[in-house]
Amino acid sequence: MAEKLTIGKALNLGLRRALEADPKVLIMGEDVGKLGGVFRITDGLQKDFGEERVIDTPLAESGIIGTAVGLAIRGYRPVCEIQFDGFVYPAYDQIVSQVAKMHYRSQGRVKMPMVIRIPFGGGIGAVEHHSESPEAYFAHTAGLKVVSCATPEDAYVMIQQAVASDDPIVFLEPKRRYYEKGDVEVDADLAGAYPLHASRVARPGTDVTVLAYGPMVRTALDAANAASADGRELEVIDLRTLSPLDLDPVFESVRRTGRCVVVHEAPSNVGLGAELAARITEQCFYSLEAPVLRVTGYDTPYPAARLEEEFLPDLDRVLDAVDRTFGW
Amino acid sequence: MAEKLTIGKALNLGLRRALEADPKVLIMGEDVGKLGGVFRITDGLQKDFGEERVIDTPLAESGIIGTAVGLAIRGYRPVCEIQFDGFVYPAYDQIVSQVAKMHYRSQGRVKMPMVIRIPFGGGIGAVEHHSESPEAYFAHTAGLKVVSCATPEDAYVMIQQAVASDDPIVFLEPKRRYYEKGDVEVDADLAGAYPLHASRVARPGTDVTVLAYGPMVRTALDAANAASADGRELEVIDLRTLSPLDLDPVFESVRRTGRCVVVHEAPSNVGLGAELAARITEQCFYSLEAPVLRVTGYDTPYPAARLEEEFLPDLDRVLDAVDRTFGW
Amino acid sequence: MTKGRGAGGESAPEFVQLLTPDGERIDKVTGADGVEYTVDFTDDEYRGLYRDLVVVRKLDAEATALQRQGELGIWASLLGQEAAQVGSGRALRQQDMAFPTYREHGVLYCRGIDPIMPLSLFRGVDHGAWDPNQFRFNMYTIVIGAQTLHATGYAMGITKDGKVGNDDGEAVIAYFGDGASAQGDVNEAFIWASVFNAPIVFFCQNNQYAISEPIEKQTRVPLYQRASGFGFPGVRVDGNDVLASYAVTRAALDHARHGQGPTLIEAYTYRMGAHTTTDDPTRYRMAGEVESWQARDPIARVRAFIAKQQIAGDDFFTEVDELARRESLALRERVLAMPDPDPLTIFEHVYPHGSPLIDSQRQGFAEYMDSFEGSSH
Amino acid sequence: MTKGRGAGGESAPEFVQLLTPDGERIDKVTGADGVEYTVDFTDDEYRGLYRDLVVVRKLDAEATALQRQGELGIWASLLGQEAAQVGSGRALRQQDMAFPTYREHGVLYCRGIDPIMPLSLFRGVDHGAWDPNQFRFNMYTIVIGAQTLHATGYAMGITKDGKVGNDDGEAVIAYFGDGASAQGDVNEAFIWASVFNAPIVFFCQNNQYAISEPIEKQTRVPLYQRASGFGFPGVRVDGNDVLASYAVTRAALDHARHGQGPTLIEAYTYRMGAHTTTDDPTRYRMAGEVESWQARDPIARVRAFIAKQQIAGDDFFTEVDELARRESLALRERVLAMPDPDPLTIFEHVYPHGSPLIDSQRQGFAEYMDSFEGSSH
Ligand SMILES: Cc1ncc(C[n+]2csc(CCOP(=O)(O)OP(=O)(O)O)c2C)c(N)n1
Ligand SMILES: Cc1ncc(C[n+]2csc(CCOP(=O)(O)OP(=O)(O)O)c2C)c(N)n1
Ligand SMILES: [Mg+2]
Ligand SMILES: [Mg+2]
Repeated sequence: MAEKLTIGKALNLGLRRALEADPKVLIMGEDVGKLGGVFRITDGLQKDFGEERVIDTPLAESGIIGTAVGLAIRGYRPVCEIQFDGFVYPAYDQIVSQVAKMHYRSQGRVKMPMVIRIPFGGGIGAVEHHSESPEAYFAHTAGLKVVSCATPEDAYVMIQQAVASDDPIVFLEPKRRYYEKGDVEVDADLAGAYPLHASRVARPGTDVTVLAYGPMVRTALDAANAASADGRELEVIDLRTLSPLDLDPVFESVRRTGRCVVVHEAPSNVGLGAELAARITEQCFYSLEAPVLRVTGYDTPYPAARLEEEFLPDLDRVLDAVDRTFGW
Repeated sequence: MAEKLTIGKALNLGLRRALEADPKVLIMGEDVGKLGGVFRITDGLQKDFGEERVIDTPLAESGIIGTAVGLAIRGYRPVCEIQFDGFVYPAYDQIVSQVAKMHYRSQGRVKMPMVIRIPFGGGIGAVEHHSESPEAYFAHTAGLKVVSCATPEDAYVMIQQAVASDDPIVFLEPKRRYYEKGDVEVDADLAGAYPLHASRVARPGTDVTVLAYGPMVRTALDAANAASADGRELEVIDLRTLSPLDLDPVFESVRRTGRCVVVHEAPSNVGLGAELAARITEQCFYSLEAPVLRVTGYDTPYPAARLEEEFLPDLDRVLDAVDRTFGW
Repeated sequence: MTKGRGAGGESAPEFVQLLTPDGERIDKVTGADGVEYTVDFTDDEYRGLYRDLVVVRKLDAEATALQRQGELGIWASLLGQEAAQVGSGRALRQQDMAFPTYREHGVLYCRGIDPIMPLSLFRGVDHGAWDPNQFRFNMYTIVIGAQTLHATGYAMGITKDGKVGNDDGEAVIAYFGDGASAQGDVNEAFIWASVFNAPIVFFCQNNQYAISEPIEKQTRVPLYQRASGFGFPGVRVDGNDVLASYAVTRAALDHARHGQGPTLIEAYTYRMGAHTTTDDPTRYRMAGEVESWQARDPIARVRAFIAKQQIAGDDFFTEVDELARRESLALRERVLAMPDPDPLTIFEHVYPHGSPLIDSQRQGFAEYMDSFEGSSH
Repeated sequence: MTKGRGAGGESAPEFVQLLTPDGERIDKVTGADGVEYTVDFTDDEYRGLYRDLVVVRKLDAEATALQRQGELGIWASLLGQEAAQVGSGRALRQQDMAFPTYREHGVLYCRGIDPIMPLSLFRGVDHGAWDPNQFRFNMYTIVIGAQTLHATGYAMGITKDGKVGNDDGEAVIAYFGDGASAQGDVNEAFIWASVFNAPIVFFCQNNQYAISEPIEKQTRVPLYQRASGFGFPGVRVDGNDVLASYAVTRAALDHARHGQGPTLIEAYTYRMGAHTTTDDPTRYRMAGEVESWQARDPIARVRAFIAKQQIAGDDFFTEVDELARRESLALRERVLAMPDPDPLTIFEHVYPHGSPLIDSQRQGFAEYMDSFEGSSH
C-alpha cells in the first residue's frame, strides 16, 4: 500500500521496521529518546521499544561510535545518529581506524553491522557546522560503505537495507529535504526491493548525463525540467551509493549522451565529483564531447546562512554547466 | 654551502632554524623532547631550546592540536608533531572544524600559523596504522594547506617556509625516505628560495607526464630512468603542494606529452589522483591521447607489512601504466 | 554551605550560596574546595549587579522575539542563567580572557562588549567574527567542548609569557555546559591544565540539560567532583546566586593568576527556556520542574535583597526596567538594519596568504553573477 | 597498605600489596577503595602462578630475540609487567571478556590461548586476526585508548543480555597504559561505564612511561584517583605483586559481574625494557632507575616466597625453567615456519558483502601479476 510520507517520516518508519525485524538492532545517539532527535527521525521509537533499545547517550561522538563498536562485537546492530554533519569529526578516529578496519583486521571474524546516520548538507539557514557535506572523507575510507537517499521511497527502503547489511554504512540523509513528500510502498517486501548499492536513472534523457545524490537530486531534476522546456533532455542519475560507486549505468548513459555534469554540495577539490570525472573519463574516453564538469560548493568553509544560496549549486548553475558542455 | 644530509636531518636542521628565527615558534607532540621523536626529527632541540619551547605533551592528539589553537590565539606559532599518520584522526575534529576554519570564521582576525607535521606513507614494514596516506582528508578540507617534501633540500627549505607561513599547513613527511641523502644549501637565504606552494619538474621528458609527491617521487624517477633505457622519456613532476595544487606546469607538460600518469600510495577512490585527473582532463581535453591513469594503493585498508610491497606502487606498476597510456 | 536540590530528584551535595532565593544574605560559606567565600560589595555595586541581570535578561528576550519574527535564524537563550553569567563575568579582571560557548551573552555584556556583537552570527550574516584579543573574549564556539582546549592552550601561553604569579597576572575562564563534560576534549583540557598547571578556571554551567538529555545522562556524581581525579580543586556554586557566582569565580581566577593552577566551578543552575528557539522542551520535561526553579529565580532574589536592605527604592527598579527597554529597542533596530553580506565575501579569508584555487573560483563566480546582469535573475 | 615509591620521586600514595619484594606475605590489606583484599591459594596454585610468570617472561624474551634476528618486524615486550598481567589474567573467569592493548601477551597466555596467536601481527603476516568471542579476548588494539570504549560497549551489551547480577555474571576487563589515560576516548569510556553502570574493570598498567614520557606528563595525581571524579571506585595495586594484582582484579570483576558497576585499577609497575624493539630508552632514563626497580622484580619475590615457605624446591624451579625453554623454542620454530601471506589476501575481507571496486582491483592485480609469469620478476 502506498502512503504519502515525507523523507523524515519514511526514515522514522523504516527504523521502526528495522527495530521490529531484529531484536539486536539498537538506536543510539544524542537526544534520540524522548525528543526523537532534533529532526524527529526517531520520534516515538523509545516510547515503543524502550530505553534499552533506543538509547540517549552522553554527549560525545567518539563515545557513541566507540561503544557501538563494542556492542557490535557483542552481537548487536547499532544504528548511531550523529546530530549534524559537522559533529561527526570527534568520532572520526573510531570510524576510520576501528569501524572501517575491524572486518579486515580480523580477516572476516568480526563484523561491524553498524549504520552511522548523518543528516547532511546545507540549505536550512543554520549556523556554522550544521551544513557540511563530509561524504568524501568517508568514501575515501576503505572498509566503509556510503549511501544517500533522495526520495521518501528510498529513505524507507534504504535505511532498512542498511540496517540489515553486515557492512558498516555511513547513511547520509538530505536534511533539507526531510519535509519533501512522496509515495512510499510501506508494505512491500524488502527482499524484492531495488538494491542498496545501485544507482538509478531518476529521469531518462538523451543530451547530457547529470549525476547527483541526496539533496542535489531534486535540484538536478528541476534543472532537467527547465532544460526540457528549452528543448534539451537531461538524463538525471541518482547515484544512491557513494561508495562503492555503481557506475555501469553512468558509463552507459555517458556513452549515449557524450556529456556529463556532476552536482554536489561538497567542495570540489578532491571531492566525489573528481572521482566520477576520473572514472567516467577513463571508461568513456572516446565518447566524451566535453570534459566532465562539476557543479559543487566552493572550496571555502561553508559560509554564513545568508550566503548559502550563492554557495550551493542550484538550477541555474547546473544549466550553466550543461551549456558549457555544449560550448566546449 | 652545500651539505650532504638525509631528509630527516634536513628537517631537524630546518626546525632548528625556525626556532632560532622566531621566539614564538614552539614544537609540541608526543616524545619530541628527550627522545627527539620516534624518528629523531626533533633530536637535540629540547636540549638547546628548552622545555618551554619543545614540549612533550600528554598522549592525546586532540589535546595537542586543541591547545595549539589556543597558543596560536595567544600569538604563538606551534609546530605539532603527530607521531604517525594513523594517529592524526583523534585530532581530526580540531583540525577540520577549528584549525581550518578559524581564519574564515573570524574574517581574518585570527590566524592559525600552525604546522602539523605527519610522517606518512608505508614501506617501513610497520604494524597497522603506521603506514597511512591521509592527504586526501586534508586536501578536501578548505582552510588547510597541504604540502609534502621529497628531497633533503626541499625538506630543509619547505619546513622553514611552512613554519614562517601564516596559513595552517599539514606537512607530510615521506617517512620511508627519511634516510635518503642529498645536497642541501644550508646557508641559503629563505627569501630567495623556491616557493612553498609550487610544483616542480623533477626530471624533464617528452613522452609522458608522471605526477608524484612525497615518497613516490623517487619511485617515479626510478621508473623514468628505466623507461629512458627503453627509449621513452618521462617528465616527472614533483607536486610538492597538494592543496592548493599548482597545476600550470602540469597542464603545460601534458599539453606537450599528451599522456599523464599519477602516482600515490593512498587509495585511489576519491584520492588526489582523482582531482588531478579531473582537472587535467578539463584543461587539456584536446591534448590527451589517453585518459589520465592512476597508479595508487588499492581501496583496501593498508595490509600487513609482508604484503605492502604488492600494495604499494612501484617502478613496474608505473611503467605498466605508462605502457597502457600508449596502448589506449 | 546550603543544601541544593539534586539532579534527578535525589538531594544534591551542598553548594556555595551567599544569597538565598528569598533574598537573605549569608555572610560567609566554605566551599567543597575548602575555601571560605564572601563578597563585600558597595550599594552601588549591588545596584550595578541588579542592573546587569535585568538588562541581560531583557536583551535575551528581545533576541528570542527577533527570532520568532524571522529576524534571526536561531537564538540560544540564557534565560535562568543570568546570575551564573553576570556573577562570573563581573569577576573577570580587565586582563583576563574568556572562552565562551554559544550562550554566554551575559558574560559578553559584562565584559563591556556591545551586545550586538554576536547577533550577526545568529542572524546568519557571518560566523560571529571578532578579534578575541581585542575584546579578551574569544569567538563563540559551537562544537561542544572544543573551546576548553583552546582556553587551556591560551592559558599555557600566559605562563610562557611570564604573566602569572601576582595580582597583575592573567587568567583564563573557559565556559562549557553539563553536556560538554562528557566530551573527550573537555577531559583532555583538564589533563593539560593540570599537567601544565595552567592559569585557567573551568566554568561549567550545569543547567540540568543538554538539549533534551538530563544531567544523569552525562554523569552519576556531581560534576564539580570531576576535578579531584585530575588533581585540582572543584567547587559547586549556586549558579542562580549572583553573589556566590561572583565570589567563587573571583577566588578561582585569583588562584590561577597567582600561578596556583586550575579550578573547576560547577554553577548549579537551570535553563528556564528552550535549548534554542528550534527546541520544544515540553517533549522532555514537566512544567512542574520549571515552576520549581522559578521559585529560585536569579533576579528576584537580588531585587528582594536590595529592597529589604533598602539599597534602592522603586524608582531604581523602574529606571532599570526603562534602561533595559531602551537597550533592547536599540538592539532590535540595529539588528534590523544589519546589511546582508556581499556574496563575494564567500571567498574572503579562507587563507591569510590566499590560494589560486579560491581566486579562480571567486573570478568564475563573479563572471557567472555578471552573466545575469539585466536578466530577470 | 604499603608505601610505594611515587611517580616523579615524591612519595606515592599507598598501594595494595600482599607479597613484599623480599617475598614476605602480607595477610590482608585494605585498598583506597575501602575493600579488604587477601588471597587464599593452594600450594599448587602458587606454583602455577610462578610457572606462568616464568614462562611468560621467557616467551617474551624469545620474541625480543626473534625481532633482533629479523624474524619479527617489531616487538612490544612486557618485561617487568608479568605480575600485573598474570595476576589480572588469572583473575578472569571463563565467561569474562578482555580487551588488550598490544602488550598483554601475559594476559593472553593466562587465558589459555596459544602464545603464537599474536605473533603473526608482529611478524607482519597479518593484523592480528582472531575471533574475540571465541577466545574471549579481543584483538590487540594499537590506537591508544580506542579499546576502552569498545570494552565499555561490550559491557553494556552484557547488561542488555541480562548477564549480570550473580556469580555467573559476565564482566569485562579493559587494559590500557598510563599514557592512554590522557586520551579523550579513555575518559569517555569512564563516563559511559559509570552512566550505564557497565560491568567493567579498567585495568591501567602504570609502567611509568609512555614511550619516553614519564607519568608526570600525563597526570599530576595518582591515576587511580581519576575514577572518583567519574563516580566509581579506584584502587592502586602493586603491579609487581602477582598476588595483590590477582586479588584486586578478582574483587573488581566480581563487583562488576554482580551488577555493581565499574572499577579502575591502577597497577603500579615498571617497563623494564624498551617501549618496543625500535625504542632506545637510554635516551630518556637513567640506569639507576631501572636498577631500583630490578629490586622489586615480580618473579624474584614469588620465587623467594615459594622457597621460604617450602612450597617447592630447586627441582621445581629447574623444571619450570626447562618448561619455559621448551615452550619458547617451540614458539621460535613455529614463528620461523609461518608462511607469508598470499598477495591476493590484500583484497580479502574488506567488506562482509564485498564490493565491485575491490573485485575489479583484485582482478586487475591478478592479471598484472600473471603478466610477470615466466619473466624474471
Ligand atoms: C560536538 C558536538 N556535538 C553535538 C552538538 C549539538 N549540540 C549543540 S548544543 C548541544 C547540547 C549542549 O549541552 P550543554 O553542554 O549542557 O550546554 P547547554 O546547551 O545546556 O548550555 C548539542 C548536543 C554540537 N554542537 N557539537
Ligand atoms: C592514538 C595514538 N597515538 C600515538 C600512538 C603511538 N604510541 C604507541 S604506544 C605509545 C605510548 C603508550 O603509552 P602507555 O599508554 O603508557 O602504554 P605502554 O606502551 O607504556 O604500555 C604511543 C604514543 C598510538 N599508538 N596511538
Ligand atoms: Mg546544559
Ligand atoms: Mg606506559
